Amino acid sequence: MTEPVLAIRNLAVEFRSRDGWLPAVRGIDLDLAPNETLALVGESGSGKSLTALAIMGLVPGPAGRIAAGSSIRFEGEELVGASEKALDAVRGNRIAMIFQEPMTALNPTMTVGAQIAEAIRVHRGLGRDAAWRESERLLDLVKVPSRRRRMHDYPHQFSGGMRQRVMIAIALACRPRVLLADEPTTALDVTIQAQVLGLLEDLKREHGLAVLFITHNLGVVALIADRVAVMYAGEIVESGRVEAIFAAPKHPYTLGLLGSTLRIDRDIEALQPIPGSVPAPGALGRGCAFAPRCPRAVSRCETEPPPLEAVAPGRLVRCWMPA
Amino acid sequence: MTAEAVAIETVRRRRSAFRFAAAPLTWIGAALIALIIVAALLAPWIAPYDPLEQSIADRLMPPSAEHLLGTDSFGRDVLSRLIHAARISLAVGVLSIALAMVAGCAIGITAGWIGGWFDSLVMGALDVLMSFPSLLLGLMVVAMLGPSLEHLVLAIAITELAPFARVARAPTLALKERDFIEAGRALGLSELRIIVVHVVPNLLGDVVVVASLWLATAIRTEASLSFIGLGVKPPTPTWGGMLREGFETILDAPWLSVAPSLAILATVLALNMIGDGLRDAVDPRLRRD
Amino acid sequence: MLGFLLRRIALAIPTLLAVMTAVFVLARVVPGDPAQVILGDQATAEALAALRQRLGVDRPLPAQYVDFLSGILRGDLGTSMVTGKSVWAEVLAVLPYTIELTLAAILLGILFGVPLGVLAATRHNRLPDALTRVLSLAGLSFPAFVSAVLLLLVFAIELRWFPVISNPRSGDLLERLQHLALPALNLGLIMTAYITRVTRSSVLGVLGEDYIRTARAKGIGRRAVLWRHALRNALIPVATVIGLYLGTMIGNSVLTEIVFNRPGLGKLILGALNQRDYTLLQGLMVIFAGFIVLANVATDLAYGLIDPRVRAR
Amino acid sequence: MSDEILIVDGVSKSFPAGGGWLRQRRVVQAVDNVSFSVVRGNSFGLVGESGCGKSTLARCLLRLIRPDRGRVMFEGTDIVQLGRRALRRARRRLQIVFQDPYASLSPRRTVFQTLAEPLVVHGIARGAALRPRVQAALAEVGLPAEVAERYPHEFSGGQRQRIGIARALMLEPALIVADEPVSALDVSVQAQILRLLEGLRNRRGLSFVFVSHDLAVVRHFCDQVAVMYLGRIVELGPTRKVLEQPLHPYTRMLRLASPVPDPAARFKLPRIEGEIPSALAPPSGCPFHPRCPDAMPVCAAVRPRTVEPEAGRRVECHLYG
Repeated sequence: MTEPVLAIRNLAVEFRSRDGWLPAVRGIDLDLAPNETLALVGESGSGKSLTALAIMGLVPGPAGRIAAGSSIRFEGEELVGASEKALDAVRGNRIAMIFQEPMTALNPTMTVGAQIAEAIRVHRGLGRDAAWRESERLLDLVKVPSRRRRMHDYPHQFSGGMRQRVMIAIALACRPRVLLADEPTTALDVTIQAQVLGLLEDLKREHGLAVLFITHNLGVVALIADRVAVMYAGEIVESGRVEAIFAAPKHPYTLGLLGSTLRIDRDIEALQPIPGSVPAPGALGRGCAFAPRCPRAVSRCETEPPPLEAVAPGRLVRCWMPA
Repeated sequence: MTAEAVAIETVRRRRSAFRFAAAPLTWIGAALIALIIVAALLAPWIAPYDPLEQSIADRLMPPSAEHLLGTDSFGRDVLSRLIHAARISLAVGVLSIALAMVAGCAIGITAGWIGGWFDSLVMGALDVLMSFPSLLLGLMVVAMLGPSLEHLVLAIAITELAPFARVARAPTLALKERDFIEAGRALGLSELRIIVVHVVPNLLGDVVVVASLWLATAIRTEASLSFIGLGVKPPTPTWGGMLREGFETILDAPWLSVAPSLAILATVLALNMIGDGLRDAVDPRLRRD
Repeated sequence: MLGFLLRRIALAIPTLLAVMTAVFVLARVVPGDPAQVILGDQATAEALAALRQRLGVDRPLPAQYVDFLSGILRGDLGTSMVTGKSVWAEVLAVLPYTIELTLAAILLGILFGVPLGVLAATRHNRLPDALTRVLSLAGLSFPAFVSAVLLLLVFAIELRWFPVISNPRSGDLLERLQHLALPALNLGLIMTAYITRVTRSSVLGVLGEDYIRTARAKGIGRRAVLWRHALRNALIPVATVIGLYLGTMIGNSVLTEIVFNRPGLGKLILGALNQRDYTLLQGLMVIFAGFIVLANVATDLAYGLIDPRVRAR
Repeated sequence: MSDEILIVDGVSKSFPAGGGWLRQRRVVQAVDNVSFSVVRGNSFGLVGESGCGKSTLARCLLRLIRPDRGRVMFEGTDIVQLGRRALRRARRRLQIVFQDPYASLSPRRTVFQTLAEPLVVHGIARGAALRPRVQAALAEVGLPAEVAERYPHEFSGGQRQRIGIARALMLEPALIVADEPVSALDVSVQAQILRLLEGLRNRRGLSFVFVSHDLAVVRHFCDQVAVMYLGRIVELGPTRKVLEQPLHPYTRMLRLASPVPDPAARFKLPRIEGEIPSALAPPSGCPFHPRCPDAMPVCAAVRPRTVEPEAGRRVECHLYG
C-alpha cells in the first residue's frame, strides 16, 4: 500500500451532556491513500459524519470536542490541536468537504460565482478577475451548462443536482488532496445521484484525489468504493476491500445490514432485519456495543469489548464470534 | 415479530429549561411579579395610609420614617398610592390581554384554517391595524369613547389583537399541512374536532409566551395613557397618573417621579423576564435537544 | 429589481386605501357634533349650520367619503378647526423636528444595536451575552416616558449637562445638538435594545446554518465568515424590525416630546386630541398612515436588496 | 375478471402555482389522467422521482385531495362523488400511512389517545372496551402494551412508524395507502417495517397502494408497479417483468441508475443526461423526450398513446407504436 495522505489514530469525539462528556466517536483508526475511495458506512448515530467534521476541525463547539489522545495526520502534519489559522490553511485548500443537503449548504444571498471564487482568492491568492475566470473553468469542469450566465445566479435558481455540482466545484477549487463527501447524493433522485457519482468518479481519477465517502447506502458503496469501513455506535466494526466485504461479511452487524438491504436485480425470499435500534451514546454496556442486537452473541460479548483484529491481509473485524 | 424484539429505548426526559440555574432571569422575574401581585391583593391591609386622604399640611414631604416614599402635592402618602395603583395596572393588563388573546386566537385560527382569500382579507385588515402605532390607536379609542376603566381595557385589547391573531395563525397554517392532521381526516374526524383536539393544544405554548410578553406591553400602554391623561380618572391612583402629577413638580420633588417610574419599570421588566424565559423553553429553535 | 419595486408599490395601494377608509370611519365615530364641540354650548343655530357647512359634515356620508379621498389625491388635507391654518402648514411647521429626532434615534439604534447583538451572538452563553441580554431586556421594558423622566432627572436637573426643555429652534448647530441629545438618547436607547435583541437571535440562527459550515469548510476564517456570510443574512430580520418599530417609535416620540416639551408631530397630535380639532386629527392620521405604509414598502425593498429570493417571488 | 378492490379511472389534479396578484397565474398538472386498478390482497406500487405526482395521487385515492376529474372506485363506490357521511364510512375501509414518522403523530397526545380516537369517533368502542383493542393493535405492530401512556417524542423513528401503522389498523381497513412508509428510516429499521407490513398483508389479506422512490423496495413488496413521470403513468405491469425487461426508456434509466449492493454488478455510471424538468413547464410531446436516449423527432411533437404490447402491461411511448 502506498503512503497514506490521511492517517487517523485513536480518534474520539465527545459531547457534553448533563452526565458529563459522552463519547460519540470512540477511538477510530483509518488510513486513506491517494487515488482511493474509502466508504465509511453506518446508520444514523453511528458517528460517521462526526468523523469527517473532526478531520476538518469543525466539531461544533463548545458542546463537542475531540478527545485527548486523538491523532489526525494529514501528509505528516498533525491536525488535532493545530491552531485555527493552520487549520484554515488546510481546510478547503488541501482537504475539502461536500455535504448532504445541497439545498441549505450554499449561501442564499451570494452568487454562485462569488462562492466559488471566494475559496480561490483566499487560498490561491488570485485577483478578482483571475479568480472569476478560474471559477468559470470549475463550473465547466463539473458540467454545469451555460456557465457564463449561471455564475451570476443565486443558489435558489439551481436544482438540487446542480447545487451539488456547485458544491463539488467549490471543493475542487484549490485542487485538494483529500475530499470528504458526507452523504453527497442522499438527498438526490436516483438518476441525478448516478450523474453526480459519475462526475465524482471522473474528478477523482483526473485529480488523483483520496475520497472519504460517507453513506448509509450499501448500493452506492458497492458502486464506487475501493475499501469499506463499517461503523457502529462510534466504532469501526469491520473494514477491508469492497469485494471481500460484500462477498463474505465477517461481523454480524455487516451481515445484518446486507441481510436488510433489498436488491432491485434479485428476489429476496425472506428479509432478515436486525432487531432493535441503535443504542444512545450514554447507554452503552461494558461489552460489545452490538451484543444486545446480535444473534451470535455469547456471554463473553456482554462483558468484554472485542478488539479490532486482522482476520486476513487488509481485513479487520471487531468481534468475538466472527462469521 | 414479538414485542420484546423491539427494544424500547427510554429517551431521556428533556432537560428542564425551568431549573433556576438554567434560567435565573425567569425566576427573578417570577419572584418580582409574585411580590407585586401579593402587594396588590393585600393593598387595603398593608398600605400604611388611605391612598385618597389629602392633607394640605403634609404636602410635598420628602421620604421620611413616617412617609417612606414621601407625600404628593395633595399631601397623600406615595407608598400607599403606589400599592393601590398596582391593582389598577394589573387588572387592566390582565383583562385586556385575556380579551385580546381569546378574540385574537379565534380570528387567527379561523383565518389560518380556512385560508385562501378569506385569510388574505383578515390578515390584511390586521396588518392595517398593526401598522398603526399602538399608543396612538389606544389614544384614539379612549379619546373617542371617553376615559374609563372599561374603555381603557377595550382600547388596549384592540391594539393587541393583531399579535395574537398572527401567533395563532402561523402554527395553524403549518399544522394544517402536517401528516397527523391528514391522518385525522382519513380517520373520519370532524373539522371541529381536528381543530380543538389536534391544532389548539399545539399552539397554546406559543400563545402563552406571547401573552406574557404582551402583558408587559399592555401594562406599559396603560401607564402611558394614564401619563397622557387618558387613563383612569383621578383621584384613583395609577402609576402613570402618579408620574404625570409628579412630573409637574419634578424640580421641587423629584421623588414623586422616581417612585412610580421604578414601579412601572419593575413590573414590565419582570414580565419581560418571564416571557423571555418561557420563549426559550418553548421555542424549539432555541432549545438544544 | 425594477419589476419587484413596481409590484411592491402597486401592492401598497390597496393597503393605503384600506387605511384611509379606516381613518375616515374612525374620525366619524367621534361622538357629538364637531361644530358644537368647537363653538361651545352658547352658539347660535346659524353659526352651527355655517360651521357644519364649512366643515362639510352636513353632507351625506358617501359624499363626505368621496370628498375626503379626492382631497387626499389633490394633497389637500383640510384646515385645522382651531387655528384655521391648513393641516399641511401645521404639519410642516413641526415636521423637521420630528424627522431630526427619529433619524437620530434610528442611527443610534443601528450604531449601538448591531455591534452589541453581534458581540452577544459570537460570545453566546458567555459574560458579554448575559450582560447584553439583561441590558436589552431592561431597555425594552422602559416605557418611553419613564426613561425620559429619569434621563431628565439625572442629566438635566442633577448634572445640568443638557437643557431641561429641548428647544430645537435655538441657535447654532452645537446648541441644536445639545437640545437634541437627551430626547434622541431616550428614543435611541429603546431602539438599541430592540435591535440588539433581534441581531443577537438572528446572528445566532444564521451561525447554525449549513452554509456557514460550508464557508468554514472552505477555509474562510471565523471573522471573515461572520462579516461576509453571516451578517448579510442576519440583517434581513433586523431590517424588518426597524420597519415594524417605526409605528412604536411614533408613539414613543409623542411621550418623549411631552416630557422634553419639544415641538413635533407627537405634541401636535396630542393638542389636536385635547382640543377636539378633528380635521387636524384626521389629516395627521392620514399622514401617519401614509408614512407607515411607505416605511413598510421601504423595508420590503431593503429585503429585496439583501435577499435575492425575495426579489424572485 | 379478478376481484378488484380499487379502480382508478382518469384521475387528474392540478394546482395553481406561484402567481397571485399582478402576476401571471400558472398551473401545475400534478396528476394527469391516471388509471389503474388494484386486485384484492395485492400490493400496487407507484414509483417515480420527486415531483412526479405520486404523493398527490396517493392523497387523491382517499380524497384527502379532491381530484379535478376522474373516478376512484373503492369496493364499488366512487370516492370522489360521496357525500360527507358516506365518505366517513368509506374511509373506515381505506387508510393511510405516512412517510415522516416525526410529523404523522400528534405531539401532545399519548399513544393510547391517538389509537383510541378513531374508535370513539366512529362509535365502535368506548370506555373500558378501548384498552384491550389498543393493546391488541400495539401487539400486532410489535410494541409492548406499556407504551400506550407515552408521548411520540419518546420513541425512535421506527417505533413511531409502528404506531402510525397501528393507528391505520384501528378501523380494520381493507386497503392501506402507504406513502413512502420506509424512506425516512435506517436500513435495518426499514427491513423491520417491511416485514411488519408483509405480515399484515398475509394475515389480514390487506391490499396496499405503496408509494416509493426506491425500486428495490417496490420489487420486494409489490405485485404490480406503475412508473410515473411528470404526473403520468408511463409504464405499468407486473413488478418483476417491469424491472427485469423495462419497456419505457425512463424505466430503463431508473433501473440502470439504481445501485445494487454487489461490487460484481458494478455498472458504468452515466456521465450526463439532463435534469428532471419542472412540472410548471413540462416539455412538449412526450414529457420525457429531452432526457430520452431513444428520442425520435415525433417524440417532441406528439404525446404518445398508451399501448399494450403484451397482456397486463401498458406503456406510453412512441417506440411501441
